[in-house]
Order: sequence, then structure tokens, then C-alpha cells
Amino acid sequence: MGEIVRYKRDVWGEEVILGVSWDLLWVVAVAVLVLLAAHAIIMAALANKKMEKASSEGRRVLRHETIDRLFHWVMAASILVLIATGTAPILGLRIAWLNIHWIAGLLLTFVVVFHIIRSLFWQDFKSMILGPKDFGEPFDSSKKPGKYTFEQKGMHWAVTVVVLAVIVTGVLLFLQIDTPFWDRTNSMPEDQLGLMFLLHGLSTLALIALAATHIYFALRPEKLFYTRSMVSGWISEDEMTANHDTSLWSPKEAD
Amino acid sequence: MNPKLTRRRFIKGVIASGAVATSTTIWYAANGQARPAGAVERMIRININGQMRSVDVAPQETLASTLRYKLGLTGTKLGCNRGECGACTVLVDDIPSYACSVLTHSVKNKRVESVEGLEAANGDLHPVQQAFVDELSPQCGYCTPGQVMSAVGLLRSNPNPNREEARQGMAGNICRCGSYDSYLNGVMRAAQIG
Amino acid sequence: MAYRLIGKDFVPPDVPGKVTGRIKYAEDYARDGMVYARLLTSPVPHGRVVAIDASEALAMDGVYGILTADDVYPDGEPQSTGLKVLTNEPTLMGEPILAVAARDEITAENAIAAISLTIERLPFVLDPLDSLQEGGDNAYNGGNTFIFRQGFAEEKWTADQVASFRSGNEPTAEAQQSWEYGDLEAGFAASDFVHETTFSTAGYPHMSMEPRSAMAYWENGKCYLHGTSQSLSAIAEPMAAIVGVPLEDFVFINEATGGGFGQRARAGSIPSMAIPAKLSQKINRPVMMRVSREEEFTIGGARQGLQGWVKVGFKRDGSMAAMDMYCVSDNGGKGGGGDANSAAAGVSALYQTEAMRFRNTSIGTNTGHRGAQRGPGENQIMAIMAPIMDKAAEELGLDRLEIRKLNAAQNGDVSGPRSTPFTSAYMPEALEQAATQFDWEGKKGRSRQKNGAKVRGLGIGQGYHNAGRSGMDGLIRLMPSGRLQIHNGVGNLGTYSYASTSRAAAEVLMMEWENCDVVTGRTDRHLPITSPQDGSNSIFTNTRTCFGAAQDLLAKMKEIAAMDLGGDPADYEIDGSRIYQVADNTAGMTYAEVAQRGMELGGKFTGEAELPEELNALTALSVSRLAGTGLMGIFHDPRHNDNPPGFTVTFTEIELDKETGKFEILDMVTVAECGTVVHPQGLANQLRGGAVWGIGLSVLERHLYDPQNGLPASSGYWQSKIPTYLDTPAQIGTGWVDLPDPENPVGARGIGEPSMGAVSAALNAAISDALGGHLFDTAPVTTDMIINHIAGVSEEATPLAQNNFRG
Amino acid sequence: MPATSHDVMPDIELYQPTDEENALELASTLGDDGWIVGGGQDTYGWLKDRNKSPAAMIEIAQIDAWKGVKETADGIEIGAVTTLTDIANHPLVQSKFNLLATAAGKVASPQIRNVGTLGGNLNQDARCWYYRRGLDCYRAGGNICYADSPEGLNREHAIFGASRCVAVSPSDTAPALVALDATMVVASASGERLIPAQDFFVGPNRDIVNMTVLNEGEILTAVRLPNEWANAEFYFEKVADRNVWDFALVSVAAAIKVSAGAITDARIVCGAVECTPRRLEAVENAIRGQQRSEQLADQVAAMATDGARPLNYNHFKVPLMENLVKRAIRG
Repeated sequence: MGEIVRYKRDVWGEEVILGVSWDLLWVVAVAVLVLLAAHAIIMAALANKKMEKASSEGRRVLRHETIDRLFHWVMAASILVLIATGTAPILGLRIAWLNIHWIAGLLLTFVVVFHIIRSLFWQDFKSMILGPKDFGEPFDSSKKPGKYTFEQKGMHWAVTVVVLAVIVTGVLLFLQIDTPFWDRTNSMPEDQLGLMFLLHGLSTLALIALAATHIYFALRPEKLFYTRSMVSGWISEDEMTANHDTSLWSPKEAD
Repeated sequence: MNPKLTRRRFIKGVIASGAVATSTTIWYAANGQARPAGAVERMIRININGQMRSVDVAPQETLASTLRYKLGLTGTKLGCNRGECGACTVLVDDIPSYACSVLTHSVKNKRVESVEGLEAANGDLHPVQQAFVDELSPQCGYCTPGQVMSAVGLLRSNPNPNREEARQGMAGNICRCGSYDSYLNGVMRAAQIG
Repeated sequence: MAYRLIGKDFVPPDVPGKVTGRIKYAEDYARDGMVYARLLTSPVPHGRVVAIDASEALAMDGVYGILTADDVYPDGEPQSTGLKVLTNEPTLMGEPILAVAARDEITAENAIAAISLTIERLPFVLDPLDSLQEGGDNAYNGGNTFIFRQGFAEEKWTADQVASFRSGNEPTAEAQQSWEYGDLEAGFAASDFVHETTFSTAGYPHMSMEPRSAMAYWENGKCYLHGTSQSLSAIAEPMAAIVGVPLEDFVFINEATGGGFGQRARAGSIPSMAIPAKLSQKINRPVMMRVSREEEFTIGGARQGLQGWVKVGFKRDGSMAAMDMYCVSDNGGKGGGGDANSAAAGVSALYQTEAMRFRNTSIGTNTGHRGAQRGPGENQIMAIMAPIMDKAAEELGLDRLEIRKLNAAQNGDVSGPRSTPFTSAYMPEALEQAATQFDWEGKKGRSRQKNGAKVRGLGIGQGYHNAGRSGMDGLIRLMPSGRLQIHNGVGNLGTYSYASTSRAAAEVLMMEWENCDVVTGRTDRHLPITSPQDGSNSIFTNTRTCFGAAQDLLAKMKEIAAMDLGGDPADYEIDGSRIYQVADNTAGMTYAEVAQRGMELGGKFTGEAELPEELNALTALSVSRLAGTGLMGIFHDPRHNDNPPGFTVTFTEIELDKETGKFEILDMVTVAECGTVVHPQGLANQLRGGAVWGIGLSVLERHLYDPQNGLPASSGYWQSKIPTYLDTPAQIGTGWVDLPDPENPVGARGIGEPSMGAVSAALNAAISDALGGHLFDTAPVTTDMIINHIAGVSEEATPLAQNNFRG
Repeated sequence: MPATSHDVMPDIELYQPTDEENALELASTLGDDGWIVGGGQDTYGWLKDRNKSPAAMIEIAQIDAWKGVKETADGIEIGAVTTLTDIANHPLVQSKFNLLATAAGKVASPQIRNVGTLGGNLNQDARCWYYRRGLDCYRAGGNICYADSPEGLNREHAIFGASRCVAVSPSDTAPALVALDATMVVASASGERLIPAQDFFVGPNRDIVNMTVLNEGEILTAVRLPNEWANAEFYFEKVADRNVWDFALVSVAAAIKVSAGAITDARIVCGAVECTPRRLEAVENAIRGQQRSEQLADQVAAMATDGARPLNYNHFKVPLMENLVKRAIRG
């Protein structure tokens, strides 16, 4: 166990930030595993009290359009690749990671920009807004959400903040390496550079935690229908009425 | 940017590295492991200029330090302490080596010869030394002991070098005064005498 | 004139000690209770120390004390350029801030690492032109230049002026320093070939083999300092002042010096020797301060780099009609250096330029401190000038040797801003002799001959330096044993002039060299003020003082002989360590008898009365301490007339590989014109050593500072590219003209510095020749530059600029 | 540390194992705290500067099993702690693999070759002066390269394969071994593995702090040269500023098999242009089957530098490398 920040000396011997302490990678990994395992155990213990699972049969409603599903999976893939390539050298794997990393990063940046534009002008932006009343939702079983549950909104916005942080710091770091588009100048002062590495590292750690949590819930039996909807686009009417307030979300029928 | 800088924190790292042997011991103790056996003993006997000398040598000590500071053999000069000049050249089992870049412990079972060991018992100069006097090879003289040792080593392995071979053999010695030509004259003369 | 000793080889007394390792340099001494000091040096190129916290270090076991600038300068540091002993206001990276003494070096280094230094970082500058430009940073706290007797000042050009100079034009700003002679405009008007260019030369470190280590201790109130210098006696008084001890309580010990090359001539350029002295005083133990190679680089100084503009005009017959030169000199982080002025004066002397203008502006940078280095100025400019001379010869259809002969300095010629006459000059003879020895006529047809990828290049170089200090003293003693003690404080760098100039005294007294002792090595052996062994001065200056002292002694001997044996002093002659009557050589005394008689007589004979006026303080002190110990010859050297030059000529042939940019020196011959030869082996060594230095200047040596952060990159032998056995010819031909100079009693002049300039000039000319006459206008011309030139590649940035720009 | 010039060896423990097991066990136990020392010629500067601070040195030069040249069924095997002088002068190396003898004879200076070992020459660290100065650059585990910037002093740096770090492989023997298709014998407490010379070196794209694939606890114990390339036509040339001590600006090592004037096979490798020895497979393919001639050399030389990406001060390496490859092909 160590500190959160690693320091180094600049050319004059002045101490500057080097980046995040990668010991935290293990801290995050263990913490996430413990929390998720705990969640799984509690859920298993409560399993018999749980109400019956809604049927996936019957009429289907459209939850995610093809383009959005595509966006989700491209984003997911690029994030996983970024995490894998970014942590490989930390874990001691000798692979040529940097080119894959920045290409995946560029891809992520493009799809995120796409998603932002699309969500602002073509999607129902309101459906994702996290308002004060949403916070009551988990504690009141009578309250059902619109298109997105409180947890989904929370995850979405957490991911938004973290991914944007990763992207902004990543792009700034991208400028510090040679690419086919430019020769680096190495002109960023060492202390600022270190700060960028620190923020990139911290947001990466957060992203790893979020990604792990997200995947965990996506694989939970009671949430699996959401995952299915991210693959095929639809959920059943039963699933919709069991989990959502149709006055707040009235999707069209799936093809 | 903060114009004031403090060296405090990284200095701690340096101290840690300076006292690294101690900290490792503690590390091994803390981890419940036995420290690897086989670390060198400090008291050693070493054959210097034909004499067995007992001397207390730190594990990391260079031969140049031992010769100069423990044995008082200051003929071996430290020009750079980095193997970049040759002023500290001595012979180890007849082979010219930079005493600044050889650990004393590495040569404890070998014969070490420094410039002080060349003269005959009656005080006669070694043929290389005499030739260097005759040719007035040295200028400032600081590189001279190293040049002498390289020449002696060269002539032991090749008693009759041509000038080019001598030049190649002496190449690991810098003479800032630029007396190379005069040293080569000396080597060639010594080869004739020798 | 036939001499018994002058012009003959001998074994200088210190040579056996050098080949056996027995001779001691400062670092070879030890003293009971001696402790070791190490330095903490500036981590920034320009800064101000805010706080030093050494409490942790001082609490460490085996740490004995610390010395800071506050200890050295209790009333504040001097506000001027120049190296300080220790400083709180570093203007170059690696400048010593404090020293710590401990029981051994490891402990001292651990203690250094435990000291917390808070330092305010100030803006730094590495290129004089960056500082010269309006808004540019200044290297010093008070400005970017230091004007003698006025102090720090700021010199700024407009951005346009700097840009224009950078792109190759004549600078338009007013220069700090200038001189002019002849009619420049008329000279250019009369010229058939005019060449104009910007140029740059690298400043680079001296890198003497012996780092400036020093050891000091105090005993009975006296400070004993073992150090390194180019002078025992001239350094004593200023060094005592730096240590802060009266001259009579200061003993400087320096048997041998492992190289100086100009940087150890003055106490002011080696003030770090005072650190162990001060520290020893403070902690009351002997202190050894071993200086590392990197420290030797950072505080050891460097040659000045020049960047300038030059315009030269030649008449149809090849004579140099006019030269206009404007330099921006790099004064480094601690000021120092007058290379540009010497460069211009050197051109005037060597090429007998009819009209000339010189302008210079000196600007500080936060790089190594600058000072004299072997042929300061002259040797850099000759490397630039030689290819230009060849270009002129080519354009005017002249032979390269002929154009040089035409412009060569001869007896009666003058040079420099004040048209100072030479004491004597035989450059045409030197050119002729070197051409014959090299076989120029036979070889010149090989110029630019190709053989596969290889091409031949031939070069002729000339070197010049003027030397001839006056005002020094001579001091010798004839002992009752009959031995002659020649006191000489010149410093022992390996030219052996401490011994060879002493032989002038033995020559006058017609003594066997075996009966003479050179007294030197430590100031408590009572030395006269002699010239430092610098500036090629010692041969000319110290033969004068030794000769003069011997003449004084001879006069006293004759006076004693006449007193005892009758007749007039003029009736006596000497030989075989005897003084006798010319008319009757049985009427005489041995030298031992004369000395004994002198000691009985005392008074002026033994230095107790009638001393020459104007004796220097140290000489007077030495005489007073030696008074009565022997028959004494004492001499104060008056001013001599005119300018004693040292000239050299080098011919070289190289084979350059156009595929690798590397070349081999096939032949090299250097001929010296330095008056009567005093010591042939020593002279040959100077010519060979100068050749190695010339090769370094011409193609290898560099001075790198990282432009981004001011870090020195060439702080060791490896990165500063000191020439090795395999970068220099296996054999260098030498020769000398050997015609006496009238201003020296034995006809001798100095040669150490020009021996280098001729080689750097010849080599640059040969490279230019091999490349079809291409002018790089720079020194050094490195492998990468040659490859780039051949391949037609231009680097995106300016080529490595050795902290200077390259035009 | 950049500020103060350290100059003495700091306190470091020393182990001098005399047998293989003991050495491998120490290497494994000490892990990162142990520094394997052959001749030490690249080690002591790091330690004196206090820019690297291992807890202990494990000197393996006294292990006889890892020393000397011996003939094997299909070539020769050279122990990793054999000195460069012994390799340069060894009759077996000279007669069959003179390329290596020549390269070994060009390393640094006679005294360094007398003490320095083949293993040390192959495992030596980068010579970028910023890195050697102890700056916290990428190679030292930092996050910046000081050499590759518009003003950085990068005359001696890479023109190929840079990935953040632009340091080059400093070894003279490495290109020769790659050209001879050598195999590295790497031992550790858990056994032995064989690595082709070409795969032994690693660039910054894969590992920015190490120059070889050696893992903690592993020791290079020997190098095997297959007879496959024995007595081929060899060419080695090293261009450096000074002819002693200096590292190559560019070097070339080539092994070419010629039959009736035609090139039947070739391996050409350049040093000091990339972080690893750079094998020129495109050139090798282009000359295979061709008559060995000046024209051929001129035709293919440009392929050698295809894709080169010079830095501000090292453009000269491009023509220099082409010229050296030309000379290697010309013979």
C-alpha cells in the first residue's frame, strides 16, 4: 500500500507529480471485487423473497435503436481495449500497447462526440436527466422509473464524467507522443504533464471500477433483459410494465 | 510555476539509496527471509606488486580506492573515475585494466601490479620507464603511470609490436597534453631495449 | 651562437618521478587526521539560494563541518563576475554552493544528500544572441555583460538586428569594443576578391587530466595548501588573499600540475582551492577536497566561443588588403575571456592585413566560465581563416603556399591596432622549411584526388601567438658547496620550462647542469615572482630573469675575485666552475670558494643589502628569508621592447571517406619559428601536443548545453570528445627555424599556443580541400556535418551549436 | 541526481558466486534488488552517480561454466562472461565467425575490452545522456523524453522504432550476433530458455525501461552461434566520432553467403539506429539471388532507410546508414 500520487524530480531536482500510484490498481480491483461479491451474496440471500421475474414473451417494445446499440458496443469495446492496453505495461506484459491504445482512444473520442451530439438533438435527452425525485426511487417500491432507472442514470452520468476526464487528459497526453499526424514537441511543463498523467490515471481507475460494476449488473439475472435489449434492441411489454412507469416512458413497438 | 524548489523529498530517496545495504537487511528481516548467504568478507589478502597485503576492503570498493587510500599507492591516478581516461590503468594478471572500474574484491585472487611495482630491486627503472624518460614522453605526467602500465602490458603480450600495433594497444589512455607521439616513441624504444 | 646547454636535450629533474608515479600531485598527499570534503553544487543554471538546512547532515556520524558562502564572504559576495569560492548566487549549473567535510568520501556524499537546499530559480540564457535580443534574459543578476571598472550592464539589440546577424549579415549595432587601422574602404575597393561570411567556433572545456583537487591544513597559524596551478609564485599572493591569510603565513605546495592549458594561471580561476583551506581552518583538521571530473568540467572553465561576421579583401597579387571583423563573444556564466580581440590581432599579425577593423560585444550566458585556453582567439580564428585563404588563392589563381608567403610576417613588420613591431619574425622561412619537410611540391598535385569513396585533401595552416611578459624577478644562489640553486616559481605543467629556462642561468655561469638544482615545488622554498607558465610566456620571460640573475651573480663573483685576488672585475673569466684572471688562469677561485667568501662578506652579496628596486613583494620576502644563505644573484626584469611572436606552420594531407565522413591524417608536419631553440625535446612535445589540441578544435571537441534546461551535456571525457591515440596521427613531423630573437638574451621565444593554431587551420583547410573547397565557416567540423554536406541534407534545426549559434 | 556530482561507490553489498546454482538462486532471491555484474564496465558509473541504487551486486564473472569459447555439434558456444578481448582474439571465433571477433574488437577501449564481457556488452543500458544523467525520463520510469523535442540534443539518437523513448542500442556485438543468427541461452532458478538473438532485444514500444527480454532473476549465460553462418562473407563497420571509447553513430554487421558471385542468403543488421539492432530484411530479400556488385549495392541501399524518422539533429544517420549498407553489400 502506498500513496495515491507518485512523484519524480524534474531536471532541476524539483519534485513534481509523475502520475497516479498504480498500487491503487490493486486497491480498486480488490474493492470492486469485495463490493460486488457482497452484493451478489446479499442478493442470493434475498432471492426467495423476490417477486417473480417478468416474462420475456409477448409483445416487444423498442428500448434501444440500432445506432445506439452500435454506439454502446463500440464504446464498450474501445474502453475495454483501452483498459487492457493501458494496464498491460503496469502488469508487466511486454506488448506494443501504445499504438493500439491511442487508436482505441481516438475511436472512443469519436463515438463519444457522436453520442453527445445525437443525444442532444435526436434522442430524448430528458429521459436521462437525473432529478431530485429520482433519488427517492430506490426507497419507494411504488415508484417506478421512466425509460431509465435511477441506477442506470447514475451509472450513465458517472461514466460520462469519468470517460470525459479520460478523454480530455488522454487527448492532451496524445499530443505528447509522435503520431502519423504530428511530431511531438514535448513542450508541456513537467509539472502539468504529471498532473495530466495523474488525472488520466485516476479517471482510469474510476473507469475500471465503473466498468466492472456495469458488467456485473449487466450479467445479473434480474437485469439480463436490459443486456438483451442492448443486443437486440427490445424488451417485452411485461418487462416494461414490471419495471417502468409507462406514463413516463411509452416506447414504440419493436419490429 | 513555483519558483522556489525544495530538494527535501527526493533527497530522502537519496539517503535511502545511500544507506541501501542497511535497509535491505531490514527488509529481509521484516519479510522473515534469511539474507542470502555468500556476501563477501571485508578482510582480504591481495597480491599487490608481488607482496601479499592484508587489507580491509568494503564490498563496493574500487581497486583504485584501495590502492590510493588503503595502501598509499598514489601512483595510480584518478582522472575521471569513469573508465574514460586510463590514468588509473594497472595490470591484473598482466592485463591492463582501469582500477577505477574494477572492484578490489574481483581481483583478490589475482596479481595486481601498479606503477610502483615496476622498478628493479636495485632501483633501476623498468625498460618502459627508462624509454619514456629518454624520449621525454610525459608532459604533465598525470596520465603517465597509466601509459606506463598499458605499455608494459602491451609488451608482455606482444614484445615486438610495430608502431600501429603499439598505437592500438595504447589506445585506452587519454593524454590531454597530446603526448601520444612521444609515448609511442617510448614504447618502440622500450621494445628494442626489452 | 654556440651554447653549452641551450638547445640541448636533458632529463628534467621531475621526469623520473613521473614515470615511477612518485611525484606528487595535490591529491596524492595525506596528513594525519585528514578528512574529506565534497561539494554541493548548484542544481540550476541561474538562481539564488533562499535557505540551506544542514542540520540533518551535521548530525550524521562522521560529519565534521560545513562551509558556505556566508563563511567565505561574511560581508557579502563581491558584486562582479569571476568565479567565487562558494556562492549563494549561482550563474551556472554546477557552481559550488557549499562543502561538507566528513571522515570519508562516502559519508561526505551521504551528508551532501541530506542537506536541504531551497533555491529560487532565475531565468537563464545559453546563447549570447538570445540575451542580446530585446526582452532576452540576462545571465547575471545585474545584466548580461560586465564592463571593467563600471560593473554590470545590459546590452540589447533590436529583434531585427539579431535576426539579420543570424541570417548572415553584418551586425549593425554599435559594438562594445573596437579598433581600426588603415583605410578599410580603400582596401576593399582595391580588392579583386572579397569574401564575406558569418562564422562560429565552439568554446570547450580544458579538461586537464588532474582535476583541481586540493588539500589544506593549518600549523602554527600558517596555512599549507596543496594545490594545482600554472604558477607557484605568481599565484601565491592572490591565493593568500582569497584564503584570507597574510602572504608570509601562506605556503603553497605544487610540485606538479596535471595540465593547465591556461585555466590555472591565476588564483581567480582556481578559487575552489580555498575551500579546503577555509574548511580546515573552521574545523581544525586537514581537509582533502577531491574534485570529480564533472566538477572539473563545471568549474574548470572553457575556451570562449566566438560567433561573428568577417569580410576579407584580397588584391590581385594575393595580398590581404582589408579585413573587417565583428564578433559576439560568449562570456559564459562567470565572465572572462578576450578571445575575439586576440583573434583579430592574430589575423593582423599572421596575414599582415593592410587595413583592418575589429568590433566586439561580449555577452554572458549561463554556461561554463570562460578564460584563456591554449592560444585563446588566435587558434579558433585560424581554423576559420585557412580555408578562406585557400578560396582566395583559388579565385586569384595563386598557389596556396605562395599566397601565404606573400602575406607572411618578416623582420621589421608590424601588427595589431598600434602597429607594434615584431621583435623578429621569420614566417617566410618557416613556410619554406615546412614545405620542404612536407614535400609540398611533390604532394600538392594529390589535392582532391579520388580513390573510390575516398578523396585526398591537403592543407596549410599557420599559427601565431604573442608572448613576452616583463616585470618578473630572477633569484639564484651559489652555495658554499659550489652548487647553483636556481629558484623558479613558474609552475610545472609538463613543458619542462621550469627547468629549461633555469638552464639559462647555468649557461651564463658556464656550469655543468649536474651541479645545478632547480628550486621549486613549494613557496616556502622561497621563490621569486616568475611568470606563470601561461600564454607561451615562460620561455621568453624566464630565460630573461634567469639570465639576468646569473649576470648579477657573475658580476658579484668577479667583484669578490678582484677583491681577493686583485685587479679589476673585468679582468676575470669563468669556466669549469672556476673564476680566474684572463691573464693568468692559475689566479682564481672555485665557485665553492667564491660562495664561501661571499657569505663571509654578506651585505649585497648574500641578499642583505642593495637589493634591486621594484622587486616584487614575494621575491622580496623570499630574498629576506634566504639572506645570508649563499652568494645571491637577484634580478628585476625591466620592460622589453616590441612584440615577441611565436609562429608555426603546419602542412597536412588527409584522406577523407565520403561515405562515412571520417578521415585519416596521412601526413602532418609542423615547423616552429620561435627564436633559438632552448630544449628540442620539449619543443617537439609542444608541437605534437599542440597538434593533438588542434585536431580537437578542428573536428572533435564540443561544449554542449541542453537548450531546454541549461544542463551541461559534455561534462566528461566521453561527451566532450577529447582526442585519443587513434584520432591523431601515429607520427607527427616537427622542425624549427632556430633563428635568434634580439630581445631575449638567449634568443628564445615561446611556442606552446601557436603549435595548436597551425594544425587546426591546416586540418580545416584540408577538409575543405577534400570537399572541393567547401567552406563550413565553423569549428569543429564534425563527422555529421561532413556527411550532411556530402548528402545534401540539411538538419531541420541548426546543427549542434556547442551553445553557440552556427550561421 | 543532476545537481551534485557524486563520484564514489556508495554502500552496496557484493555477492561473488562461483557456481551457477548459487548465482541463479541469488538472482532469484534478490530479484530487483540485485544487479548482475559481468565486467562491471557499464555498472559502476550508474552506481557512483547514484542514479541506480540496487541493494547488491551479483558478480558472475568468476563462474567458469559461463566463461570461454567451446565448439558444439552445430557451431560454437561462448560463455556470457568471456571478455571481449578473449572473443576478439579467439582462434575459433576468428576462423569461423570473424564478424563477431571484429565487432568485439571495436568496443570502447582496450582496457574495457579486457574486463568487459560479452554478456555485459549485450545487456548494457542505453547511452542517451539525459538518461545517464539520472533524469527521470521514460526509460527511468518517468513520463517524458528530454531528447526528442525541437531543442533536445538528439544527434546520437534513433531514426527508427522510437516510441516515446528515442535511445538507441549501444552495443557493437549485438548487430553481429543478430547477423549470425545467434541464440541466447538464458537461465533462471526455474530452468533455461533459448531466445533467438533477434528477439532478445526489446524496443520501447514493448518495454520502455528494459532493453532486453530478460526477466527478474534471469541471467544470460551463453550465446550459441550456429554453423549455418560460419565462414560466410562478413562485413562489420562502426562509425563513431572518436575511434576509441565512443559508441557507434551507426554500425553495420552483415553475413552474406555467396556462390559463384551470386548472393544465396544474407543477414544485414545495423546498430545505433534503433533501440534494438535493426535487421534489414527488405534489403536481404532484395539482394538474395542477385550478383554481388556495386550496382546492386546502389540499387538497394535506399531500402535500408525506408521509414526512417530522423530527429532534429540526426538526419545524417540516414545517408550514413545507407552508405554503410552499400559497403556491406559491395564487400
